[in-house]
Amino acid sequence: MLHQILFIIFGLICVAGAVNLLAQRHPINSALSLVVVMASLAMIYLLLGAEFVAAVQVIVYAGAIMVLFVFVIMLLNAGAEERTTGSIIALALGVPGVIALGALVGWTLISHNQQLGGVSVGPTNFGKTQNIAHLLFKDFLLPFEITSVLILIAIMGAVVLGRRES
Amino acid sequence: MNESILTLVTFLPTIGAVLLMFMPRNDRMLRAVALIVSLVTFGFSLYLPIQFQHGVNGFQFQTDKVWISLANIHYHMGADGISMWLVLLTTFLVPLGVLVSWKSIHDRVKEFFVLLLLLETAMIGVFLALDLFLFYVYWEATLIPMALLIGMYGHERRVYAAVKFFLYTMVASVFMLAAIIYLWAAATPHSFDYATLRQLIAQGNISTGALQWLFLGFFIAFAVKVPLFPLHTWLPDAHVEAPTAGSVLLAGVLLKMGTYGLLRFNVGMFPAQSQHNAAWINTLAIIGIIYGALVALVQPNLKKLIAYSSVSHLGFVVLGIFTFTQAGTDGAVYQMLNHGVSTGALFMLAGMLYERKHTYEFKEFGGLATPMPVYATFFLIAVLSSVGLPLMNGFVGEFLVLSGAFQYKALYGILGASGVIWGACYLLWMYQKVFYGEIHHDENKTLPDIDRREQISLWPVAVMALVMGIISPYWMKSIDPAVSGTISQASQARVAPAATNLSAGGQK
Amino acid sequence: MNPISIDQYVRILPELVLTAFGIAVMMIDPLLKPSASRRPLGYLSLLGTIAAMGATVVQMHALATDPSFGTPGWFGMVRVDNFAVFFHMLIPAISAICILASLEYLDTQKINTGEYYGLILFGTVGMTLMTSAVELVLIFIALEISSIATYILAGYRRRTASSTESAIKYFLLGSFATAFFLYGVALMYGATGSTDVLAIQRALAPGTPSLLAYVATALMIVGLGFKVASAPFHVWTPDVYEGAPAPVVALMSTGPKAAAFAVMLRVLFATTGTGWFALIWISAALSMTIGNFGALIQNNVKRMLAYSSIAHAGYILVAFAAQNDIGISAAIFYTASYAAMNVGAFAVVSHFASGGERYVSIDDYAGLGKRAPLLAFTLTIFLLSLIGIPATAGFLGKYYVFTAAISAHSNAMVWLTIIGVVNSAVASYYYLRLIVMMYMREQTVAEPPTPATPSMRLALVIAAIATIWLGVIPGRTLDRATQGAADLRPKTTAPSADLKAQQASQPATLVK
Amino acid sequence: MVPLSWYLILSTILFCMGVFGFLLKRNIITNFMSIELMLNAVNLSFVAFANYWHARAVQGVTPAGVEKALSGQVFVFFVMVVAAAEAAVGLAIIIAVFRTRETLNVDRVNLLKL
Amino acid sequence: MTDTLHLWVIPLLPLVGAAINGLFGRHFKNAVVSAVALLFTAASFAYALWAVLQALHMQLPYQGSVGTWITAGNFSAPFGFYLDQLSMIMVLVVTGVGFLIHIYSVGYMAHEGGYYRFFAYLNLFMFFMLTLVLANNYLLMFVGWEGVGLASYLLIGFYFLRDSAANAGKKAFIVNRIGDFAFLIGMFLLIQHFGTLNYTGIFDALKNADKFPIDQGWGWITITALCLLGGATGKSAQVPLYVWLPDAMEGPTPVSALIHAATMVTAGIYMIARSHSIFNLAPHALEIVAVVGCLTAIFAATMGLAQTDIKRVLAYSTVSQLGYMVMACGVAAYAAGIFHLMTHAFFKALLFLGAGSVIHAIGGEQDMRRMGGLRKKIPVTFWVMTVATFAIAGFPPLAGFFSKDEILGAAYTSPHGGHLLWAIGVITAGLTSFYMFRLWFMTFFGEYKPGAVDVGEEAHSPSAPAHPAHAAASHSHGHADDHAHGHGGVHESPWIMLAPLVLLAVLSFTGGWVGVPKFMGGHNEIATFLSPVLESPGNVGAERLQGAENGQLPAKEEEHAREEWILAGTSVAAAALGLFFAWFLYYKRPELPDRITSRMHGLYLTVLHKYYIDEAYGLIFVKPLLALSTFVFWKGVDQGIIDGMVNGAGTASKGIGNELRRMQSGNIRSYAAWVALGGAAVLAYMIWLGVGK
Repeated sequence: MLHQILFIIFGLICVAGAVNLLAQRHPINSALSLVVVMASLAMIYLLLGAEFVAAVQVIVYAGAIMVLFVFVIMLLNAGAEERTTGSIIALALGVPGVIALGALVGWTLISHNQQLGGVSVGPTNFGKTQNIAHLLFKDFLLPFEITSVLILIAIMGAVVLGRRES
Repeated sequence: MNESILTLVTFLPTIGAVLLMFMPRNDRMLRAVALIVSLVTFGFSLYLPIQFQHGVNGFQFQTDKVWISLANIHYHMGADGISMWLVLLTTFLVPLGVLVSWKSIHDRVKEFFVLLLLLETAMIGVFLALDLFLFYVYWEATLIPMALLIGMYGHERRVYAAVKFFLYTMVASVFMLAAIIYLWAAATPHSFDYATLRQLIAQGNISTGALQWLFLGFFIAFAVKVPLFPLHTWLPDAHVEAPTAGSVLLAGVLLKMGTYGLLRFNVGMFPAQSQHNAAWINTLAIIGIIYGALVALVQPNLKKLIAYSSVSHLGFVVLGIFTFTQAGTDGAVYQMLNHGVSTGALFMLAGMLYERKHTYEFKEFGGLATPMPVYATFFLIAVLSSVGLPLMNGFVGEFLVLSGAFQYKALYGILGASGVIWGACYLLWMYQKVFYGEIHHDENKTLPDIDRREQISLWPVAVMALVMGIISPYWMKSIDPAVSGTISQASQARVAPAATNLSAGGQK
Repeated sequence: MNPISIDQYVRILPELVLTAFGIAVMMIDPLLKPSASRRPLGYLSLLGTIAAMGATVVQMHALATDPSFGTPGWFGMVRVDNFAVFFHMLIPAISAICILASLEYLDTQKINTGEYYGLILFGTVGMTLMTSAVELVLIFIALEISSIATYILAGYRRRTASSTESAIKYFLLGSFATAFFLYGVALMYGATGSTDVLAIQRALAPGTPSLLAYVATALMIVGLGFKVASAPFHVWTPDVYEGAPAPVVALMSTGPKAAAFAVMLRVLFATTGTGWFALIWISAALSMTIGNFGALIQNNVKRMLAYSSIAHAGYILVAFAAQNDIGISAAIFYTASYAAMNVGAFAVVSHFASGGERYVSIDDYAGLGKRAPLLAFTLTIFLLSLIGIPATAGFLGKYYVFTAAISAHSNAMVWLTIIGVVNSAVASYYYLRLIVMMYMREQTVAEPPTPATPSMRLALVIAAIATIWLGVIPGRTLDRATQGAADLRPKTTAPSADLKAQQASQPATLVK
Repeated sequence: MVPLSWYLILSTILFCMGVFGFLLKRNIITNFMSIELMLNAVNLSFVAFANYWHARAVQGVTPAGVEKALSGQVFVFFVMVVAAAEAAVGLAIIIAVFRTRETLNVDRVNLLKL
Repeated sequence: MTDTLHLWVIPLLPLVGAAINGLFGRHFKNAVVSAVALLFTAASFAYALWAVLQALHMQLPYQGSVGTWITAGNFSAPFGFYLDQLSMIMVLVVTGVGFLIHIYSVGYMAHEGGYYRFFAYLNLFMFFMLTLVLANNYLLMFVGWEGVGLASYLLIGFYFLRDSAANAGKKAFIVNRIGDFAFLIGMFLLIQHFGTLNYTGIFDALKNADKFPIDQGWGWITITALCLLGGATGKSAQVPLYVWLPDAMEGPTPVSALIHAATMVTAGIYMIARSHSIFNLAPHALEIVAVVGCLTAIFAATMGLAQTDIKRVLAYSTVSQLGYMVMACGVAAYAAGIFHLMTHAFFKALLFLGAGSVIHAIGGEQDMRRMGGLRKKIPVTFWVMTVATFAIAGFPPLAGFFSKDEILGAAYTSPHGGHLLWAIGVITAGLTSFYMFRLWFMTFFGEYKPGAVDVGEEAHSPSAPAHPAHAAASHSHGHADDHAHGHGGVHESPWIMLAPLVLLAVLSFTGGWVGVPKFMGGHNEIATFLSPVLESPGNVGAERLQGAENGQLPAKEEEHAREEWILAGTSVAAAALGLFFAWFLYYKRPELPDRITSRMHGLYLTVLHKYYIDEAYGLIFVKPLLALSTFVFWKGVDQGIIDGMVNGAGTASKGIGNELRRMQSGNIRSYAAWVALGGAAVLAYMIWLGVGK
């Protein structure tokens, strides 16, 4: 019961943050709304018992990535967004499309409610860092290692694209 | 030798083309090498009729090697009485094409002859391929060199003509591809082999509805190539714009690929469907005969007139094929050869005139018999051959076709025979426009008559036009059995309607 | 305990080799003068790609000698089977030709940063890994490696508005699509409890899959469809290809696409039970039609080829839709043949574009046949192949695709084939336009073209030979593609394969 | 007990909000943030499913091992890594775009079209 | 079939001559050219004579084959030659008259350009004509049939610089082709029913009366016969295809003599006679043959009345005489037809050659109104022309009398004929006599008046509609100009021209004596000679034809003879009447014709313009056809509909492309919208699919 209440609270905060992200015209506000979303998601992860993920969520997402965003917003001195109407299609086709998409997925999930059952957070080792580490450094060793290449090219890309004009 | 002669004949020109590609840009040498290569090819191709076992039905000189084993694609080549002579026609016309291009092509000479020789390979291959995949490869391969020849060396509207030619044929032949693949998939084990597929269809393993579509798939590809009314409008444009050698080969050989295909594949493989569709096909053929002639009659342009005359003449061939009678189909095959010779000659002659006048418009000519008597004589021979004068080649084919058509259905024979009148009309009109009357343009008074090279290129066709008109049995002895083998199923399929037709045309 | 044997390393040998060379490139780059040409790095990375192909040969050998090699390695992460090996050979080869074509391009465009080659090499790592990965985690990461590398490469001419626009479009939409893919993966995980492709396959095989699996498949199709540029997820392609540097387009229209198709094959055939047939059918028909008709009116060569690549994706999807072994091998083969011709075509474009990519309009190609015969000739071969003229890779690929379609013995596939052949006929028009320009029109560009450098010539000749080779003697390649297809379809689906064979032996019953 | 579908529907809502953001926001950076929102939504699904499957594995319902059932969580980890890398590259690209066009309005980035 | 006679040599000899002259003649002197031409023609004549003499002792018909020409399946046509009484006459007439005309041409063409060409063509003609008459099957006959058409085309268009000549040649060929078309159909019918085109094959089969009864209706035999008639109509210039022959006079005069009078145009009669077995079985066809012949005869004769061009008069006369011959065939009097064919060959050749001599004498003038009084100036020509004129008019005992009388008699008595036919024949005879004597008087009597008539005068230019400026006074460039110089006044032709004239005059005089009918005490040798071939009434075929009711004819022989005398008298009277009117109008009162013509201007013009038949053909067939081809077919269907559709498909494709690429707005958000929408669609489908399961 407590779980449910907490879920509803943080869920609402999530959705509110997302709505605010959409509603705000200035990117910095949007960015901060996103941080809110992420933070409350971290709470939900905790509700699910995924401690490690919750921690990483806060550290990597809210901490690193969003800082980067804010930094770039500052760097480019981005102002409030213009009200241009470059895309009627996005409104006319995209929005109904997304609503349909969401409705369909949602309908599926609801209709599968019985099948899926509930989520219980009991005394399992579900979110234990140790278990995840086991998985990460054994079964998922190769992806983990390969991630280095990913990060390497990300760095290279940032360097190449962001380099000052010579 | 018997095994490899077809490969040799087919790919000698390719070897020559590769050779040319790596030669320095010395135009004289390039021409000479191209001529030698084409002549050597012709020489080797003569091996075929010499070694051919006449009077035997079936393919000879066969070679059958696995090409792409996975899809059971074979390099299967073979010649019967029909294809052998069409190959000969090709190898006979290409050296002439080289000769007539001697001076008229002076820019990008190397590319020209490379394309010409590649075209030769593809054309020969089309007639010899017995694997449908291989056939399609050759079939499409003719397209590019020809389109390039038109587009690169043609006249004012060459690009339009080249693109039109390409698209027309391309669009049509993809349907054939679909049909070929369908047949492949229907065969167990999958196969592209002509004989296998023919048998497959004969066994009745494919539903009638599917067969009808397959028939149409093949038919449309061939009908465009022939070209059968109303799919013919690419032809006048292509011809008018093409360089002389291009026109010669286009009319002489490429159109025959269409009729050859109709005979070999449509009639040969789909006898029942051929019967079933014969009525409208023959109607189109007859419309083509008359329509082509009538339109030719009012052309203000020499080459266009000849082009429309091809529409008319090829109508005879199609008519002959779809009568499924021995005489008609024999005549159609013979007419293919004849048309190659006579229309080839006409295009060569038109080209020579173009070299002198740089136009094909009739109003620029007139009275040329006076300054150019030798030329006029050759032209007359070509015209007469085309008109179908007895003792010239054209007559034999036309007569047999019409006789066959008459046996098939009297009305076809009668309507077709009216083409005889139209042919005379437009060809004589053309001859008169060019050669008779007074000279209205002063520069025409001093036009040089054809020189020795041009004469050398014209003599072979003139002689062939006569020889083929006089000793046709020489050809017929190999064509006859091949034709009877090809149409046997179709003519059997016709037994029932035949009786009614005969009585309709006969006693009443 | 050392669970990681040498065997395991052989399974990722090409990736290791490429990574090593990539690192070497990055290490040497700072040693060169900032303004100096990065040609040496290019040669080094070329060596790297060749070495990667060598590594693939080692894999082939291992595969041939050791039957257990084809089983998943790295704790079920990668599976180097014939299917993967095919792409392991193909993708480094594509990269090699792109590098060859880039050598000259970078000098012409005065780009002096070695990261270019590094990105290509690392990107290649991602692409090759995509083809052998059987775990969605690894697939996702490899996909991202290849994607991010190409995002960056697309914006490599960062001083040009079009190039950066290309990059941002590609990046934003790519990430957008990736999110869909990821959502699909998540739902699939939810439906099956695993992210292992083989496990998913096992989970879905018996009985009817849950509705969740259908939703998951749909979302994954969206993501993968975007990557292979199939309609209606193709919209980004023309803009991105037009703006990106030509050699990069050569790469990204072939390499990542081939890899994405590989992933698509693996993933979709793992979820066969969800019946995506009609979707692929529609997507194939749409792609072919939109691609070809859209290309008809383009005046920019790169954009035209972009539309054409949409169309070609459509042809490959036709093979998918056939849902049989021939279809898979046809799709595999088509990626190879398409790579050969398209890389070549873009290589020519990149040479002829000149400094600042000035000459990319079709009209600029007028008279090229006279000015640069070799360039024009090779481009003609590529274009003919793209049209699908026999004796070229394009024809055989197309033929094989249609064969697969018709072998499926369903009327829907026959119709798809007809749409396909008609489309390929329509397509011939715009390719022909370029040929016409080159050979049948007089020159309009005043500037004489710079002669192609030997490396460019080499690239073109290799691509041309590959194009002809695949068209004339495709036997070996086709065999490999077939083996790959066989490996992709595990024996669990054997009964249905037998059924197909049975049906094939009685065509009469099917076509009636 | 919170029904699993609650988490999933929240995930769906967030995902759709992300998509809306991408479709409707004019600022490129905000667009990019919308994508991050979508990724977060996906992550939520992953974690929820991971929990679900882990519970099933503990019950011994699935053949996959108890440990392997956690792969959803690992996936989230990798998604975050990728998101970070994407952010680095994406923002670099945004900077490059800004340099060439002096705007961050996505509607004005339409040089290439038709 | 051993070919001991080697008949193929007969046609081949002129061909060799033609080949030699054609290929190398350009480099020869005129003398060499003529020597070659004459040599080979003479050799051919001599060989033919030898062969005929040999064959008379052999079993006829004699056949020889030198090989197969066309073969397809069971059908085959050989290069086979055939000699029987009929072809004997034909071959001798052709080679004999041909040879004479060759000789004449040497003189006549002496100053012409293209001398070698002329003789090459002439020899070529001989080759084809001989092939025609010697062939042993219809197909080979068709070779000659078309071949002579070709030669005719070439020779008519000999003065090709003149548009009228070129047009005339073309017209001849094309109109002949129309006939050939019918002939072809006839052959197809024969193939269909007999499987062969060999004479023996067909005629032997036809002897089987059970299998081939007389076709009283309109069965295939009648159709076949009519098709063959169609062929003959073209070649022998019958109604309605006669129009080419008058125009054919554009050719050099010897050509008119040889081809358009003596030999080629009679091919149709030969063919009908050859095919009499078929015609005999088709009474309806025979009736039509008779009607066609009769109509042609009277029609052409009336048109001949008003012509002022000397050659045109002769041309219409030829058409008219050919009508007689066809009429003869139509009443199953084939032998009479052939007889008239032979005598006509003599006197009409003579007339043309004589006319040529006249034209030659006065420098190329062909308009009779500018002649006159030439009797004294060119006496030899005058005398031979006199013989010919009397012969054609049918005065006894000249050749024309006997043959014409034979035909008229047959027309009167034959069951197919009737009195109407006979009456028209007699009227025609009178008309013939009138216009021939008109020619005779205008040319040789009165005063010589060169330049008497304005050339441009509309009413006096009765030429083909296509080229009104010519023909009335066909001043040819090649011909007239060459003659104009060096001929100060009127002069007699050289002996090389006169010698053949004289010979022909003798033949025209005596040629009829081989056919003196029985009632005149003769033996009608020619009919007897031909009787084994031609089953004329009284023979087997006729019995079958007539049945029993006519069986009593021989019994009333005496009455019959009296009747025949009356008939002969009538026709002579008609001729005399013609002579009288001609004398009165053109000798006695030469101003009267003008008055009459101006009184009956419309009628006169109609006759002068040949009833406007050419114009009608032009208006009804040619012009609409050309317009149809140009505007409906070429510009309409070809360029409009078909190309319009093709180009339209192209434009439409581009239009579709244009619409499709509007998807590509360049806006990222729109692109995302497409992706989202597509995603929704995919999702919807998949869920539908999933729910459905």
